[in-house]
Amino acid sequence: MYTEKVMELFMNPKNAGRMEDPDGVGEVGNPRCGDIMKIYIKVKDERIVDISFETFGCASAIASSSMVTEMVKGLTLDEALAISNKDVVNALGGLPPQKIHCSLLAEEGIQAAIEDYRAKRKAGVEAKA
Amino acid sequence: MYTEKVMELFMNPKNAGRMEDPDGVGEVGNPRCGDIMKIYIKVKDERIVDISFETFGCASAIASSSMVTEMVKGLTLDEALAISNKDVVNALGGLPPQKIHCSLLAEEGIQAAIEDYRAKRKAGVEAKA
Amino acid sequence: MTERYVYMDHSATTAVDRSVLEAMLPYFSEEFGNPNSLHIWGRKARKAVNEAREKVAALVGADASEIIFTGGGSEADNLAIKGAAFARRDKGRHVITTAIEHHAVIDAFHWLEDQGFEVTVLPVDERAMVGISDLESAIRPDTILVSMMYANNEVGTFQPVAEAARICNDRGIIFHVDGVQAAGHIPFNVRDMGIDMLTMSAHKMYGPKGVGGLYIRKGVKIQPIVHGGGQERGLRSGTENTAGIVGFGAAADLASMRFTDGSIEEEVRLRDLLIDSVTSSIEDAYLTGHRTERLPFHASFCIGSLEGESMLLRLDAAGIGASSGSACTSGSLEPSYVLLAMGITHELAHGSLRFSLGKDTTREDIVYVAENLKKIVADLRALSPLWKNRG
Amino acid sequence: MTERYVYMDHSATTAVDRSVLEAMLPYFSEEFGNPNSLHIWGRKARKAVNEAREKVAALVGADASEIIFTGGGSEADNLAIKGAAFARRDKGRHVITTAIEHHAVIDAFHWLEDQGFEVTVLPVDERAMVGISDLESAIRPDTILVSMMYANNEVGTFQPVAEAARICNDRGIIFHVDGVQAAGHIPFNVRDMGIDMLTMSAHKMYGPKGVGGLYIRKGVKIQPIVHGGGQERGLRSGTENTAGIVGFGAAADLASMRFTDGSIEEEVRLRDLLIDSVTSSIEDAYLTGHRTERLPFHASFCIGSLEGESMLLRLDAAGIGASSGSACTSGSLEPSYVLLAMGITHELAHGSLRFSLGKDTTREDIVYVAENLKKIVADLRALSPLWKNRG
Ligand SMILES: Cc1ncc(COP(=O)(O)O)c(C=O)c1O
Ligand SMILES: Cc1ncc(COP(=O)(O)O)c(C=O)c1O
Repeated sequence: MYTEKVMELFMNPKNAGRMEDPDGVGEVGNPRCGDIMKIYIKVKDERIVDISFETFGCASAIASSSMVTEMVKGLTLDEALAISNKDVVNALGGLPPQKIHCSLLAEEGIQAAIEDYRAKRKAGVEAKA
Repeated sequence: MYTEKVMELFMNPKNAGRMEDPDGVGEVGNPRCGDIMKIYIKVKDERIVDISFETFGCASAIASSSMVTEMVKGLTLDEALAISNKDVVNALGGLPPQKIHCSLLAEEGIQAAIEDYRAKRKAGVEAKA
Repeated sequence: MTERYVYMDHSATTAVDRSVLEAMLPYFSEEFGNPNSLHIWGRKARKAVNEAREKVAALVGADASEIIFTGGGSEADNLAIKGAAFARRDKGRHVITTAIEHHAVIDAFHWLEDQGFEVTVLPVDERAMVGISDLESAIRPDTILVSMMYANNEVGTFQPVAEAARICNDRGIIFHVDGVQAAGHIPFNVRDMGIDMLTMSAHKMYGPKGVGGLYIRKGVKIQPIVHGGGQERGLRSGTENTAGIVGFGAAADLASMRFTDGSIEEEVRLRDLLIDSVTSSIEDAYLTGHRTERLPFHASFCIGSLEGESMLLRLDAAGIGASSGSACTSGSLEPSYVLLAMGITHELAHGSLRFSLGKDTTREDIVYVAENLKKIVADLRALSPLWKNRG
Repeated sequence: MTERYVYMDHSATTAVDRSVLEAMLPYFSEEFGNPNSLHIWGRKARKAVNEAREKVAALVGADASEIIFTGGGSEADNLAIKGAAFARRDKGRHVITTAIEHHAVIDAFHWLEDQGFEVTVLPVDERAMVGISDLESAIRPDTILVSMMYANNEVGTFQPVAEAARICNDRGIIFHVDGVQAAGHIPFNVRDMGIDMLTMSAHKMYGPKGVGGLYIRKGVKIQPIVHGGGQERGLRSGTENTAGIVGFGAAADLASMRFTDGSIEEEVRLRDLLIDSVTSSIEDAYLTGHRTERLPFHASFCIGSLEGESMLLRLDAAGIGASSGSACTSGSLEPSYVLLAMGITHELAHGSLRFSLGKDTTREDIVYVAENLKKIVADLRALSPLWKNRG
C-alpha cells in the first residue's frame, strides 16, 4: 500500500518533535478528521534554518510531515511557499489516492508556519515602530 | 440414494424379459413420463405360476418390477391383488420420495395383468358358451 | 468391484489439478491473512488475490480491474443478470435470454419477471443453436439486457456469441455470456468479441469449487446482490476466499497453457472417437447438439428405448462417471428442458447421456466407455418393452 | 527484521487449523465429485457434505436440515435479511436492526430501504449494548424482522440476544442473529435461545474462507438471493464448495471440543491479562466495549492522542498483527460508526485498536504485545501535538 520511502520516513521520521522558541508555528487539520499537523520553523534572513513537526495522524501524514520539513529546510520562505503537495507526493514515490489529503496538509502546514512567522514579524516591526 | 436391495435387483433383475404365450399382460405407465412397466403372467388354478416383466424406466422402476414379480409368484390372483405399493417399498427397504411412483406402477402392473387375464378368460368362456 | 474407474463428467465438475492445489496450499494455514488487513498477513493475502485476478483476466483477454470474484458460477450469473437489470431499470424493463440456459440464468430471469421485468426467451434449433434473426426481432427499444450462454452444458453446442454481441453493442444493450462451460476450455477474448459480462467458474477448469468469476467490462454498471464490507469494488462483499481465488488463478494459468500445447486438439480427437464409436456401434443412438460447433470435451447422446438414470447407474457399476438430463436424475417428471427445446421427443429425451472428457482422458478410456455402454444398452434393452429388435 | 511474529487479529480471520486442512485435502483432487452427480464420485461428495452439515448443526444445537451453506458470512447475512423480508413482505414492511451491526447487515437493511421497507436502527449504550426496552418500543404491528448481532466485531460486546429472541418469538417476528464472531467461540443453543436464523462463517473459527452457514429454524420461510440449480433446499444454488464445507464441518468439531477442554477459560485469562496490562501501563488508554460481557478472545481499546493506522503499522513492524476502526484503515474520513454509536468522541475513536486472540496465543505473546504497544505509544505520542505530557 505504501511506498518504501513512506514507510522509511514513517518509521524514522526526520525533524520530529516540538521546538522551543520557534519563529513561526503552523497548525492545520482537525482532530475530528484524525489529522493534525503542527510545523515549527526558525527563520534567519528570510530562510528556514530549522524546522520540526508534530503530527497526529496516519503513517502517510507522518511521512508527509517528515518529507516536507526536509524539503523546505534551508530554502527561502518564498521558495518554501512554492513547494506544492504534488512535490511532496512525488518525493514520497506516491501516496494511495485516499491519502493525498495528507500531502495537502503538509503543504498547508508550511504555509501556515510561514504566515505565522510573517504575521509575528509584522506585529513586531509595528510594535517597534 | 438407493438401498442395497434396490441396487441388487436393478443390477440383477429376477423374472426379466418377454414371455411367450402369456395368459395375461398388463402394461402401465407412459413413455412421455419415462416409465413403462409390462407384466406377463401365466395362471393355473387361479394362481400365478409364472411371471416376467419388461420395464422402461429408472433403476427403481426396474427393481420394483423385479421385486413385485417375485412377491406375487405362486400367489393366488386374489392374494396378488392384495399386494400394495407399500409392500413393494418395504420389501425394497425403502425408496426415495420422488421414486415412490415406481412402486405404484408395480402394483398397477400386476393388477393390469390379472385384469387382462380375467377379461380374456371371461371372453374365452363366453366364446365357448 | 470394477476393473477401472473412468470419470467422464467434467461438465459437472473437475478434479483440482495438482499444480493448482500446490498453489492453494500455503493460503490455508500459513498465508492465511484477510486481504483487507493492513498488516503483513493481510498484505500477503492481498498480493495473492491481485495476482490471481491478473491470471483470470489474462485467460479471457480482460483487464484485472474488470474481474470480480464470487462464490461460484451460479452466484456470478445471478449477480450479472439481476445486477445489470436493476442498475438499468430506469432505461427499460425488457430482458432477453434463451430457452437452454443453465438454471442459474433461467431462474434469475424468472425472479426478474417477479420484480416487474418482461422476459423474452429465444428458441433454439434442433442442434440447440439460437437464431440471430430471432434475437434481432426480439429486441425492443426498452430492451436493456441479453444473456446467452457460450456453450450449453447438456449438449455442448456453441452459441453465435460474437454476432449476438455485435447486435447488442450496436444498440447499447448489455450483453452477458454464461461462459461457465467454455471458459478455460477454448480460447476467446471478451474484448474482441464485444462481451460486456462473462461468467466463469473455477471448478469447471480444474480449479476449486465455490469460486466464480465475473468479467464486467469497464464502464458497465451493475448493482451488487451481496452487500457489506465493500470487497470486490463493492460488487461482492465478504472476506475474499483467498485460497480459492489463488486456485482459480492457477487454474486459469493451466488453461492458458493448454490452449497452446495441442491439448485441445487431442481432446477433440478423443471426443470425435467417442461420438463415432457410440453412434456407429449402437443402434438408435443419436448425438445431441451440434456435430462440430461444440465443446471440445463434450459428447452427448440420446439412446432410444432407454431411460437415462438406469444407464448411468449401470455405467457407475462399471466405474464410469457420466450424467443425464433424464427426469429421474432431476427428481421431476419432465426430461431436460434443453432437449425438449431442441424438439426432441419426451420419450427419446428420457434416454439422454452426457460424457464430458477431461485433460487426463485417454484413448483407452474412450474404448472402455464405448464398449461398456454398448453392453449396457443391450442388457437394458432386453428389459425394455419399447425396444423393437428383440430376441 | 522482527524477533517475533504475533498474530492478534483473529476477529478478522483465523488460520485454517491443521486438522481442518487434513480433513479438506481429499476433497480437492481425489474425492472431487459434484455432490449432485449420481455416480460414485458424486455420492461420496454428497456424503461428505451431509456429514459436515451434521457437525455445523451440532455446534449450535440445530438439526442438520436447518443448516444452509453459503459462500461466506456476508452472503449468509444478506440471504437471511433480504430473504426473510421478501418472504414476509405481505405481512409488513417494518424491519429493525442495531447501530453497530457489521456492514453486511447494515447494507442489506439499506437495500431493503431502497426496496420500500422501513428500517428502525436501535441505539446502543456506551458499552455497545442494545437496550431491551428500546427494542420493545421500536416494535410495531407491521414489524416482520429483527436482526441483532451476537457479539460485536469491533468491541466484542455481547448483545442480550436471548431476551430479544423472547420478545420477537412472542410477537411472531423473525429474529436473525449475526453470529459470525460468536459461533465456534462460545457455546450456545439456537433452539433454547429462540433464534430463528443464525449466520456463521467458517474462517472465523479456524475453517476456510469463502464458506458461510445459515441456520434457518424449521418453519421459517425465506427467499433465495442466488437462484439456480436448487442446491441447499433451493435457498443457495450453485455447485457446493465440498472441500470448504468439509472444512467448516471439521472446524465446527474442533470448536465443540474447545468448549469442554478449558480452552475458552484460558482465552479469557489471557484476554484479561492483555486488557489489564494495556489499561494499567499506558496512560489515557481505555477498553472499549463491555468489561465482562464480551467475546473471550477480544480486547479492544482507544488510545488517546494517537491515530489507529500509525499504531497498526508500528505494531506490524514489530511483527504484531492487529486492527483498528480508524478512519484511515477504512479509506473514509469518519472513524468507526460503532465507536461513534457508543458515544466515543471522534478524536478518541481515531485511536482505536483491536487485539483478538487465538487458540495458539500464549502468555508470552500477550507480554510481547503489551510491551511493544507501550513503547510504540510513547514513540508516537512524542510526535503528537495532542499529547499533553511531553518533555
Ligand atoms: C459480525 C460479522 N458479520 C459478518 C461478517 C462477514 O463474514 P465474511 O467475511 O465471512 O463474509 C464478519 C466478518 O467479516 C463479522 O465480523
Ligand atoms: C452453463 C453453466 N452455468 C452455470 C453453472 C453454475 O456454476 P456453479 O456450479 O459454479 O455455480 C454451470 C454448472 O453448474 C453451468 O454448466
